[in-house]
Amino acid sequence: MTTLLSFQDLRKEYFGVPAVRDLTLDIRAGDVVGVIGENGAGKSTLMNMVGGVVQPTDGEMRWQGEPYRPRSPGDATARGIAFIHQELNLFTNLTIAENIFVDQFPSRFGMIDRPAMRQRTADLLQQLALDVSPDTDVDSLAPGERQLVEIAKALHRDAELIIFDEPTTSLTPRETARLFETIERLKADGKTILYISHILGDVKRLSDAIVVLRDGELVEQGAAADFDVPAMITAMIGRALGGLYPERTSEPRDDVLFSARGLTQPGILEDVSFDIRAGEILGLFGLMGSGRSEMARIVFGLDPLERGTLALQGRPLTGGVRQRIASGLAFVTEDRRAEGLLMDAAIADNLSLVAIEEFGRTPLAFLDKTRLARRTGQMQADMLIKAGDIRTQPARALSGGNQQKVVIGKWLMRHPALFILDEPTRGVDVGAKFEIYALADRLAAAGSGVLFISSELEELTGMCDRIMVMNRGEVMGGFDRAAFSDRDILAMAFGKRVPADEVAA
Amino acid sequence: PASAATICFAFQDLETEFWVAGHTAITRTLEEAGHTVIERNANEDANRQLEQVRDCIAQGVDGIIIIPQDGESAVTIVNEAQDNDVPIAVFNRPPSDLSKGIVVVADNASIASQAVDFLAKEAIASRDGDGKLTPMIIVGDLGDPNAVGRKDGFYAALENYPDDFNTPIEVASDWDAATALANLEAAVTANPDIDLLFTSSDFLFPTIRSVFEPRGMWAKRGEEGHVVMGGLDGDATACQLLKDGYIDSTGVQDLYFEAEAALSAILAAIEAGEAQPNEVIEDPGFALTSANLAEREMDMWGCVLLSEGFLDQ
Amino acid sequence: MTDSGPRATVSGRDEFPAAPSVRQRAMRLFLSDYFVLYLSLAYFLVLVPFLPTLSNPANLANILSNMWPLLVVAVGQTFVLTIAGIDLSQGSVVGFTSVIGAMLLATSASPDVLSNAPIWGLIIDEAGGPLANVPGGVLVAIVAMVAAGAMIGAANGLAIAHFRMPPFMVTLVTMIVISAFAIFLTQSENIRNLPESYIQLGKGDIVSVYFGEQAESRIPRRQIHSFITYPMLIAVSVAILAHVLLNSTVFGRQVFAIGTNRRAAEISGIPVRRVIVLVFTISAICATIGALLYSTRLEAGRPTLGDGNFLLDVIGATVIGGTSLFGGKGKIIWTVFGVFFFVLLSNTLNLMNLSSFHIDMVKGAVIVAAALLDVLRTRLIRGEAS
Amino acid sequence: MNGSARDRATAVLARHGTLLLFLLIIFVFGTQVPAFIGPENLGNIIKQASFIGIAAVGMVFVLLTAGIDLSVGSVMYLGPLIAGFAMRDYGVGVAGGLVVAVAAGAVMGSINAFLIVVLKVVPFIVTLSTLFFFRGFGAYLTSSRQFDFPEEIRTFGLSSVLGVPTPILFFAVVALGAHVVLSRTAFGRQVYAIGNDEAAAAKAGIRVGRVKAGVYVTCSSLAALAGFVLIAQIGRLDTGFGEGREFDVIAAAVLGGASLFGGVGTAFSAVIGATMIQAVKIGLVFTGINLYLQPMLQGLIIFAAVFLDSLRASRLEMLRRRFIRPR
Ligand SMILES: Nc1ncnc2c1ncn2[C@@H]1O[C@H](COP(=O)(O)OP(=O)(O)OP(=O)(O)O)[C@@H](O)[C@H]1O
Ligand SMILES: Nc1ncnc2c1ncn2[C@@H]1O[C@H](COP(=O)(O)OP(=O)(O)OP(=O)(O)O)[C@@H](O)[C@H]1O
Ligand SMILES: [Mg+2]
Ligand SMILES: [Mg+2]
Repeated sequence: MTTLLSFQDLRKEYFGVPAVRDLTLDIRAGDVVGVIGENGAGKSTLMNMVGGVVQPTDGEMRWQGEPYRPRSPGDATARGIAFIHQELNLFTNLTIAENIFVDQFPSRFGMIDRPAMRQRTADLLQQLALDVSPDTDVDSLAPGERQLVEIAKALHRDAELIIFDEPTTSLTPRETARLFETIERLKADGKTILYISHILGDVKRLSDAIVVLRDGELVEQGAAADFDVPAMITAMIGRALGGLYPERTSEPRDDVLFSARGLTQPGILEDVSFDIRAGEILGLFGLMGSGRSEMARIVFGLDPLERGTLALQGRPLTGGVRQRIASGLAFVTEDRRAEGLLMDAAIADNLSLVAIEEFGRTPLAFLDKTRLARRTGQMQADMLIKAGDIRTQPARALSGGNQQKVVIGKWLMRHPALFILDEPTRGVDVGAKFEIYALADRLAAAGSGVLFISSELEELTGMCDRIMVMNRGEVMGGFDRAAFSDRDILAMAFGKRVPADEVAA
Repeated sequence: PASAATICFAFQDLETEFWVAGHTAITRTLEEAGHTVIERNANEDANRQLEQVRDCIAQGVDGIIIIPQDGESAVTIVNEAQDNDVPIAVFNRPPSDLSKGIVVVADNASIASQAVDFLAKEAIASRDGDGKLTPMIIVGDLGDPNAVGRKDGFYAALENYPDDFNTPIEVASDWDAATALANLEAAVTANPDIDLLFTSSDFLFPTIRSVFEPRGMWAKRGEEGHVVMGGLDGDATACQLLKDGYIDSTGVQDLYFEAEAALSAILAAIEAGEAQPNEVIEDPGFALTSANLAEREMDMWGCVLLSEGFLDQ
Repeated sequence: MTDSGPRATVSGRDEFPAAPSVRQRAMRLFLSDYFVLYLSLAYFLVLVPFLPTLSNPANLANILSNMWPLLVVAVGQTFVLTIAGIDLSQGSVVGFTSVIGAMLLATSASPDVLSNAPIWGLIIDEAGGPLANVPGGVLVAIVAMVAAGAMIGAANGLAIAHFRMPPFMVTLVTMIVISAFAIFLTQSENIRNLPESYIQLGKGDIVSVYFGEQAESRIPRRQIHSFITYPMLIAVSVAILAHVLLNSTVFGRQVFAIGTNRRAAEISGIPVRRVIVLVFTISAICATIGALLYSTRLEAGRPTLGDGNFLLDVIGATVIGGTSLFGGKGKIIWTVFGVFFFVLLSNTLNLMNLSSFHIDMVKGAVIVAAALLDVLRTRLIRGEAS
Repeated sequence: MNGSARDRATAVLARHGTLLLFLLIIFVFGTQVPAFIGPENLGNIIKQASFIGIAAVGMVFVLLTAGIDLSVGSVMYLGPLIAGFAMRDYGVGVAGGLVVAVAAGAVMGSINAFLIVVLKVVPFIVTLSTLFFFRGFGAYLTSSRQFDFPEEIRTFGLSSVLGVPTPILFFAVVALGAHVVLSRTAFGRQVYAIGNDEAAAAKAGIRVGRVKAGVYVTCSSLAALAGFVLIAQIGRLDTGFGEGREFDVIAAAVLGGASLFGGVGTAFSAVIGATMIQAVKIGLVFTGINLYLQPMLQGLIIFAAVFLDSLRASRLEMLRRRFIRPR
């Protein structure tokens, strides 16, 4: 087979710090190439250079043998390269069809040819089994659906090379399966695919070849058949990882830390009750859109609650977000970019955001800047946040995993009693995942409670003391650690009720 | 003059014919006499004017002529100049304290009332039937004391005929043609039967014409539909309209007299080395009307400009 | 963020293997926070040979004295822009509070002028305002002005924070209503006859200098130059206070957080509404202090004080200093320099003796030129970095 | 099902709140002075709204990209002025004058666009400086004197076609044209995309610079057109014409629902906003309320509109939420 794309000593530096170092690599036409590496290894940066989003500092790329120097994403598109970015790149004020055609509308007499556009979009959506009208505003789509629109956009281009940068982070299992079928089909059509993911099992399953990056360098490459997951991990982090999950170091205590009773919000939640004990990690599983995040937001005081009561450490939880934070609640949202971080502010400012009032006696008092610097520096060390100077580097310039660590870190500054983690490991590398798990364990050991929301059943069974399952806004039941069974849990998530006596207290 | 002087000319604005004509008269006269003129336009901002006068003083000018934004800031500015031993003359808008500086006064209210008085008489004379007449006034920017003075003059004149006029209809213009157009059109739609119109400034006559013409209200004296109409300023357009018979009177400040008086007084003071000259020069003003047009035409600056071909540009 | 700035090529770097330290230092100057200050100074130095008056002490004193009131108002605007708001009502607050102060303090008033005004007989009459000759009256009046200003600001903030109304519209309405109300209160008139102690706040010298011969028996007033004045003290204190508030307090951090991402700030427990209300209140209070300085130096309470292009000067000076209209980026020193630039610009335009038919063109061109240099600087920073 | 009936009522209110308020305003003034709702006056309202309205349509383009154009007031002055010179000195006639005005506007827009897109100066500063520059250029051309147009321009300005006054006609054509451009052309949709996320637009391969340039050219062209159409009714251009209008124009667009932060708004936002403000102003003239009180009332009514709109927005947000189970 011929080489479609090759890199020769390709290098990219940000502020003098290399993100990709002198990388030399050939991509063969027709392959599915899995690209893996820790957070910040340079995967997205490499792809951004291919996609014309950033320009290399040095070195060169060749496309079908010709020198290739894209100055803009348009150049890449023109050559037949499609790019599904890690962070979604959709325009929420436009419709699905418009998003797909946004750089090149079909036109008739200068007007957009809407019927043609609609027809083509409907076809694409059907291929992806996304059952919505092409005229739906992207604004009203769920995250998973948005991801599929991005993919539809790439399909539409009929590109030679399609780059998927972590496409499955917000897909349901069914949507994921659909995506994999699509990739198989593209491959059968002779397309070349670069597939980046932290879900190593997926990478192994899909790829013909695997490329491993570490600190911007190519550390290993080879046929997918030559890799198994532990080998991939070793290549990525430079050492073997003892296991995917840390040992739990403590048992839940007997005292109930948090209790929810009869939470009801018409159209969203129906009679949801559960307890979390001190030192307990309670997993919350459900399919996308089952209402897990909605419940978390209600508990945190972000959304209204019509009926039901909440209590933390025996005291009722009332009031708004501020009051709940003061009572000991913490909430890592699933939408890092829009709700978790001040993207353009320095990392240290993000870290100190929640606890900022502790650094001045009153709002108008002087900030204790030395203590602030010490505490944020300490937090960077504790959380192993890979960054330059945290006082100047903006959160935007961090890799996804490190951004997530910043979000968690800012809450830790206040020693919360109940920690709600909504999809905390989404887009996070294995090493960092391990750290987040270990952190959940440490919190529990220290007597806090953790509500761990995830769509990855594996991590819940790996880490939790108990798993509760939601479906369509209701709690369907729960499982104690001893009774964990993937099959039963999934069945429940799809709506099978379990007799009440089997549900753990 | 024996020696050439540097004169700072600080005016508040250049937006209507009146101010442009005054500006031209003063700068040209000074330059022709060999003096240096330093111009400052405050764009209707009293604070900026104060800053500009201070800058002039710092520059070391020999004398200052200002057209102040209003009477109150004029007092402050006059003091500022006199404290720094620079002679100053105030042109056209009187300071609220007349005791300091060379002051050329024109009384907006009284000139307006002269012009409106003529209009009132005309309207009463041409009244058919004996119902009360409806007067209308286009008011200027309420933040501008000149506008308020003219409005006061209008009311003062009508007070003399309590039995002949209804409560006047006020139309806001903000000294802006587009606003005046919209508001006047609405006001005329709401009150189609007006008998007398007074505009606080002549520059609005073209706007009035646009509203009146389609309604058949733009007619010459004696023709069907003529509305008794007048304004204030005495500009070239008003002169033309007066001659053509579309309007009946306009209040006139004797611009050239004022400029002449201010100039000669300030130059005399500089010559004499007087740093704090104080003098009040009154411009009585008058109303140029259809009745006295023939004899007083050339006392009105607008007619002089008109005869020089101003409107042909 | 896309990396669109020009990158220094490798060969380009090699041409200056060890850049001379002078050049580096010049570069650092050019790239620092003080850029607009350097820009203004450079502008000053370029013009001095052509406009000798520019550097004369009287003119320098003028430049300074023109800076203070504008600075105070712009400091308030800086807070608002930093939370991604905008305050169009500052000008009307200036006019309104200047009337409040004057009607309380005037030592006498003329019925010819004010008898039509609704405040006549109610608050002010021939004998002046209620605080006319009361000891400590000036202080009470200032408190009243600040209270009035603060109320307007808080009302803006409440509407914006609690009902999520757009700041542009809310403050535009406030501008229309408050300025109309001020004009209504005096029926377009200005209130004069302010007490001397009040006027001192806007004009009074503390230290003056004289550069002439020592032997002169009578020193002409125009050769005595104000050096340290009350407005300077007031404005500098306000600026320092604001700087500390924005940079070194919890409140300041909260302001930046809201301006960067309101949603994330809310979820992180920042009291977003309270901070927004406070910020608009601060803005209005700054406008009130501006009113104090402006109206005392004009020696009258004027309902139209902050009219016209005033607002453009305030926002323009703040933005040219470097504060972003989109929030999250603002510094008080930037504003100080921005205001200095604007005042210097207007002063030099005065001294150039341009005809009034040319002045606006030159003004527009200079503003664009300054902004262009700023863009160049930003590009260089990026170039240096990559 | 009492709840859902109420929900439906709020839904209607939420979706059409601005329009309902508008009708309410008309109704209230109408009961005060019946002539207010006469066809002549309703026509006048739209005719007078066309001035700010046409420029506001252009402003919507700019606001959609999260830009701002403060120079419109000066463009309203300079555009017609240049057209006036062309008409007087080169005898290009009214139609020619109209073309010249719009072309002059386009040139001014290109100057803004060049500074913003190529030299990358922020729109606020660029248009602040061109605000001074364009007006200054006009003052230079005229020495601050008023400019009298040839007589025939008024025949055009006061004319009507099939009983519809020409200004309304222009307003309608501009609004419809802008609506078509914004909703049916690639350019229009890309304007929305840029306002939503400029960085993403660049990544998606949109030629961001070109689109933004187009937006500023459109805005200035329409501002010049607005000025020309108004001046055509008066026949004379005063030096202060258009001064301070930038705020009116932006306010009209924002009141109609355009956001200063980009991505939100339609051509009809400008129409509704401009007409509503004009209706209030004229209503106050009709009721003959004391001139000192008029601006205050006007402000309060606009406040009410903005307030209702914010309630509407939050209601809409509630209604737009997806529910995961039947209620
Ligand atoms: N715009 C930027 N400015 C500065 N540094 C950046 C920028 N973008 C990325 N980096 C840095 O480059 C390095 C590589 O980042 P990149 O996003 O390529 O990692 P990644 O492999 O995609 O990680 P992840 O799996 O978390 O997405 C990181 O250290 C990151 O901090
Ligand atoms: N796949 C989907 N289909 C339909 N609606 C969805 C889907 N995903 C999310 N939503 C909707 O989007 C919003 C966010 O969903 P929410 O986060 O509450 O669900 P979740 O159970 O937490 O799932 P997720 O894993 O997406 O967070 C809700 O209004 C939900 O109804
Ligand atoms: Mg990445
Ligand atoms: Mg969720």
